[in-house]
Amino acid sequence: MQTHQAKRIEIIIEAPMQRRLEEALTRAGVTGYSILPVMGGNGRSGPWSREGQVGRAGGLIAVVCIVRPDAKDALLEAALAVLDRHIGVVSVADCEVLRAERF
Amino acid sequence: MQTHQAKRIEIIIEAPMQRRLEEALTRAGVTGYSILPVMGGNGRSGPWSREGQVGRAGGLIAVVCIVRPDAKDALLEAALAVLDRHIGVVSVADCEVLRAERF
Amino acid sequence: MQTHQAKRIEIIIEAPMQRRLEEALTRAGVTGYSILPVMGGNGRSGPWSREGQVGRAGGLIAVVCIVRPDAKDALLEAALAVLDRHIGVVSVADCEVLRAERF
Amino acid sequence: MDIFALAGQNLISPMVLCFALGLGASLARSDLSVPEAAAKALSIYLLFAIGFKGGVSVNESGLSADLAFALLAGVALSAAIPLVAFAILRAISRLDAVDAAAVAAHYGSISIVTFVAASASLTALGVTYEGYMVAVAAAMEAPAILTALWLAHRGHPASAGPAEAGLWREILLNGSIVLLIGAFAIGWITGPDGRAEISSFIDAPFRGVLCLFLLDMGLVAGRGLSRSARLLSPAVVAFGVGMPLVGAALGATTALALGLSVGGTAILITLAASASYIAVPAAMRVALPEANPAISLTLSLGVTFPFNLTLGIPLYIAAAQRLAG
Amino acid sequence: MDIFALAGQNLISPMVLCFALGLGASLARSDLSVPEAAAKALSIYLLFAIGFKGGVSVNESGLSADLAFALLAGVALSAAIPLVAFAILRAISRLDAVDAAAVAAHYGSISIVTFVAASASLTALGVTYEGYMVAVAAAMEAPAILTALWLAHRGHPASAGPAEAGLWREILLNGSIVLLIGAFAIGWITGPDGRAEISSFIDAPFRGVLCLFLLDMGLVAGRGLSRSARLLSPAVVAFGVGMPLVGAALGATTALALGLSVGGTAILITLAASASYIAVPAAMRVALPEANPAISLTLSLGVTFPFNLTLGIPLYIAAAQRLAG
Amino acid sequence: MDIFALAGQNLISPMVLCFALGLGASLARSDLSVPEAAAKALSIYLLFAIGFKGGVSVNESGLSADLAFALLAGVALSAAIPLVAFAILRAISRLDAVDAAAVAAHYGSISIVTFVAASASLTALGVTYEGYMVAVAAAMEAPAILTALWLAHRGHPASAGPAEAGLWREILLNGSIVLLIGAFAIGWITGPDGRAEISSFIDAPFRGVLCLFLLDMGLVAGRGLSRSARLLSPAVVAFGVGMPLVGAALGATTALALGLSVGGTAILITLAASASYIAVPAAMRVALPEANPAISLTLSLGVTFPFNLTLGIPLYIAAAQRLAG
Ligand SMILES: Nc1ncnc2c1ncn2[C@@H]1O[C@H](COP(=O)(O)O)[C@@H](O)[C@H]1O
Ligand SMILES: Nc1ncnc2c1ncn2[C@@H]1O[C@H](COP(=O)(O)O)[C@@H](O)[C@H]1O
Ligand SMILES: Nc1ncnc2c1ncn2[C@@H]1O[C@H](COP(=O)(O)O)[C@@H](O)[C@H]1O
Ligand code: NA
Ligand code: NA
Ligand code: NA
Repeated sequence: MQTHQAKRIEIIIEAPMQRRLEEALTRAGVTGYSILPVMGGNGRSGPWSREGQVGRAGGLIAVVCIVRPDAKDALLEAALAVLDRHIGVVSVADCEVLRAERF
Repeated sequence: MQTHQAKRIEIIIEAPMQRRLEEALTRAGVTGYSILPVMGGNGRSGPWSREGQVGRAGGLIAVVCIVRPDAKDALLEAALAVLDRHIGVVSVADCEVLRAERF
Repeated sequence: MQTHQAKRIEIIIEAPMQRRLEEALTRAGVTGYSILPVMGGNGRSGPWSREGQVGRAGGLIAVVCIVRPDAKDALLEAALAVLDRHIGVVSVADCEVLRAERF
Repeated sequence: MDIFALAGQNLISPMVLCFALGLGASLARSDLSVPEAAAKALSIYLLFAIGFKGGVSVNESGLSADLAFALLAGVALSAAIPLVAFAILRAISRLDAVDAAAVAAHYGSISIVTFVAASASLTALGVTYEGYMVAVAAAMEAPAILTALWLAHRGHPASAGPAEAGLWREILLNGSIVLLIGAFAIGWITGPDGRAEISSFIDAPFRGVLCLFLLDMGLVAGRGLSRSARLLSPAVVAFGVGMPLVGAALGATTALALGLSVGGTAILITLAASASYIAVPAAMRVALPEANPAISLTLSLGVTFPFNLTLGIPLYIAAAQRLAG
Repeated sequence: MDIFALAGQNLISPMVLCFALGLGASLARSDLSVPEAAAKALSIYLLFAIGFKGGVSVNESGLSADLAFALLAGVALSAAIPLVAFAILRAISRLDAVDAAAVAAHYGSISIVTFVAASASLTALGVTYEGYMVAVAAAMEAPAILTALWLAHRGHPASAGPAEAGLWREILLNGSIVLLIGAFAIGWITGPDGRAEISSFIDAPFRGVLCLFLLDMGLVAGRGLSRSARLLSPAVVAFGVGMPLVGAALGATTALALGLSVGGTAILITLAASASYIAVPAAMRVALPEANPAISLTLSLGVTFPFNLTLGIPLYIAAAQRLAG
Repeated sequence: MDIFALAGQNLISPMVLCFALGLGASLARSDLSVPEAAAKALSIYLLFAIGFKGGVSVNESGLSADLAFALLAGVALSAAIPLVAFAILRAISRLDAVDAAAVAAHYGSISIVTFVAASASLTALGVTYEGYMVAVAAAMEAPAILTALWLAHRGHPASAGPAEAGLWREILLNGSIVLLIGAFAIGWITGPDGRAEISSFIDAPFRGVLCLFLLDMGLVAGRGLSRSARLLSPAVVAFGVGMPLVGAALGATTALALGLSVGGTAILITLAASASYIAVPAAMRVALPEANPAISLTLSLGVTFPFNLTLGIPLYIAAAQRLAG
């Protein structure tokens, strides 16, 4: 099975910042990402949950981005500029991908 | 803490292909996987979101599979056969698991 | 881009055990985690799906925890104590994080 | 109306047909499905409406010692039925002590939708029942769990350790009990005025909402059956049909002793005959994880619930008319 | 009422305005949105209600050979329209065979919401239609897919391999067909009694629910347009407005041949003129993944649906009144 | 009716009791919960219904310059209240400038559910209000945010940089404003005919839906309180009860100046007294991330909202009857 080195970047960020992050990623030349819902969590600012919530504040989303290793830094810089003063967690892990022509 | 080497395989695939992927994984002898919802994303075919959608087309799911290293190739082949002409991203990362007897 | 070593721990556990896991993580000194919904899956106990379900039984959640490497063991022990006789999968992967002061 | 007419008419009611549609659709592997959030919303509506109406009717009829006796009797029934169920299962099936205890817990506890369906059938027949039966239903949810844990621990000491405090809070304050009792209290406090205020929400669409919920239950039951029917031996399936009748007999005896009305008798029989599929499964996952959840759930939702919905309820109403009429 | 009055009145009906609100909100990039689960719940409600009412009306009017003829005619229409649509698209646009086939499948199949909106307009005018048109609608969902796969395979052999068995089960048992036909059967079996039982659920709030659903459709259509309008060439957009009229003409001819009532004629014209945006897109993703889904969906939901909702339906009703009146 | 009777009756209304049930359930740590999608659907329903009804009533009464004056006055109120709130908070509490500004934004803006609850109380009393108050409510959502950002920037320059263009679009086109204004416009355009068409959807179940939504708000408020009550000093809690009264006084003065009816006066007082818990929190997360969201939200939803729901609204209605009666 032919695989290629890549990076899996996971950005957990406040839902109200979603549009800004998406715009920043696009500007940074990221070709693809997927957004997963987060239903709750805990951190220094205390526990939270989406149950019964109507507004977007008080919720996070998880943005997963698989990129070529050389695209990593541009992406992280873009993400960091959006996160800035905001709550959020960014992690980067090595991975391998199939069908590398899609990245 | 006793841990064992394993592979974490993440398959992001179109929702209408879910049944076919599940069947293929089962045929390939995969003993367990979990399916996470994806609420939106962006790629070469443009941005999308599940909001307000009624049909399954126009949505992706994320299938997470933790397997023993030696089961990796069979799984990837099965996944690739289903993905084939379809949209989707497959990534493989090293991980360690507790309770290896469960895999 | 300045990054730091960390561990990404993913605990897939039965939804009715959520509260107990959260309490155990907090007791173990974990400073942050996020909970993602899982919509279905398959394992030795057969396939399942959340569709149309009213009760919490018969559903899993995925708890993602990014921790400093030295916090890993305490977390895993806490998780294992809760998992014990229960269904669930724990995986640990290496990752790097930005903004390490937040962990 | 005689029992066959009642049963026949019941079989072609929109409620039963909606359940059948869901069941058929998922057995045929259609992708028809009700979103989880919508199913939960429907169940919140049904719990709220049935609880509220019960409270209003207690407000109207006034309260007496009857309520206290009925509550006690309900608790006793719920705690006792698992003993019978466990004994039967161990005698006729090969389930081990833990699985048998888990199944027994489901049958001692109750199914609110079965209650709601019986209530709808009674309303259609113009039969009323004691409003406090809603409170009795809530009181019957939990005791069976206690008995079952004791049974499992007896049979297999390692399996059910000392129940932690958190478990009891969780069981007693589970969402459906709290909503049912809370809505009952609100109905009781606000009375007919309150009902008039929200009647076009809780009365008018009630049966239609129930139909959609039964459609969803059919879908879930069918999915369970096609995945897990092979786990159910013939003896276990026989239990799924016979146990409701045993429960019904115990319920009928209790109702007679309490001197309930025809409607109240039918409801208590139905409660005793019904098997939980929401509260108990969650409690079992926490307290008795060794039990295979697919067995009890498939039995409760895939065998006993359809039996009660189609044949059981008309039978229980007919029996109540004989016994208390 | 003449057609201009009808169209004018339609344009300022709550239904159309709700769609316009959704469309405007998403084109202006408001974050207004209906949760996915709520949108699905609304669509389940609409399918159930429209299917059920159709069944009840068949129960009342009795069944004749007409149903069989109408079903056959619907199947034939659905299978034939993609041929016309494909030919037109290949002649006037630059879409390749695969994309053209995918678009053609959408136009041969039907949109249930367009049906529901036409039905609501007819009801408001006091015009009834044959209850079995619901079954005809269900029958028209799938045949177009078959034709389109054949077209794609002819034009581009590699693209659409031999359709696997699973695909057919999936298409024929897709949720909306099963629910529509199932609710139709339930309405048929339970008849006016069943309707009386759940009328305050399926009749009273029907139009309001439709309004909210149209709001959601407007939001989704607007999002599609702002993301993918650039994919639609002027020729393709012209197709999106012209093809409904072609379909309508074919539908009208068929309705005349069948001898349908004014209402039935209006419904069949509407079905033929409408384009799928739920069932067909999912089938195309599985069977024709090379087709760009954004083209067919944006065209169907962003161009043809609003056209039908605003101008088409009044036009089709007026035509039916002329032809069958 | 005198104010004590009004308040007493209000306390035992299904609405208030439902909120209390939710609050009690989550303080007792029950797992009762309303799914997020269902809560959003309920709120869409309420916004649509209240907006639509307001529009219909403007259609009936005709439009005058009053609307423009009321809109301007609403904008001014919303922009001015944060100044007062900020000054009070800085004087009596230890909140820093950023947190105080964030809290002030919530109190300058409005809570639609409080508006809806006041409207339901007025309807129950047979008091009508100017339909355009719905538009005034929408107009009052955003200005407070502007003032608060200016206050924060003054107090702590680094915190609130120059607001980007995107932020303003986001605030002005946020879902609840768009839906409220859109439904208002639809009601205005379609008038009593439109209302007749969908009345059994937007009128009949209105209060019941409101009850379920309040149940959910109670659950969310209780969860917030049990997690974050420790963040609220006694001074801050006092602000949560006192500030609505200050806002109410400002609202009452403005209403007198505008010459509103009794109902309109009660509504404007309520709007001024209410604190946002949906639109403003999201805007604050984007524009003022240094502010602790738990403080403003717990105060707004856990202290001020229950105060307004239980005691505030009857008080505001009584005051309106005195002032404008
Ligand atoms: N170490 C972590 N791993 C995963 N998620 C985290 C972590 N830290 C914080 N989060 C998420 O981010 C939210 C806010 O974190 P905090 O800023 O620490 O309050 C938490 O509620 C979690 O959902
Ligand atoms: N590199 C990526 N990382 C994560 N998700 C991706 C990536 N590329 C594509 N996707 C997901 O797959 C969908 C389709 O991708 P594409 O085929 O590039 O249009 C996108 O909308 C994303 O949800
Ligand atoms: N290897 C795995 N990778 C991901 N999820 C798993 C795995 N094994 C089990 N699961 C999840 O855990 C559930 C129960 O597993 P089991 O105990 O094997 O029946 C499955 O239905 C999956 O959702
Ligand atoms: Na029982
Ligand atoms: Na068509
Ligand atoms: Na205010």
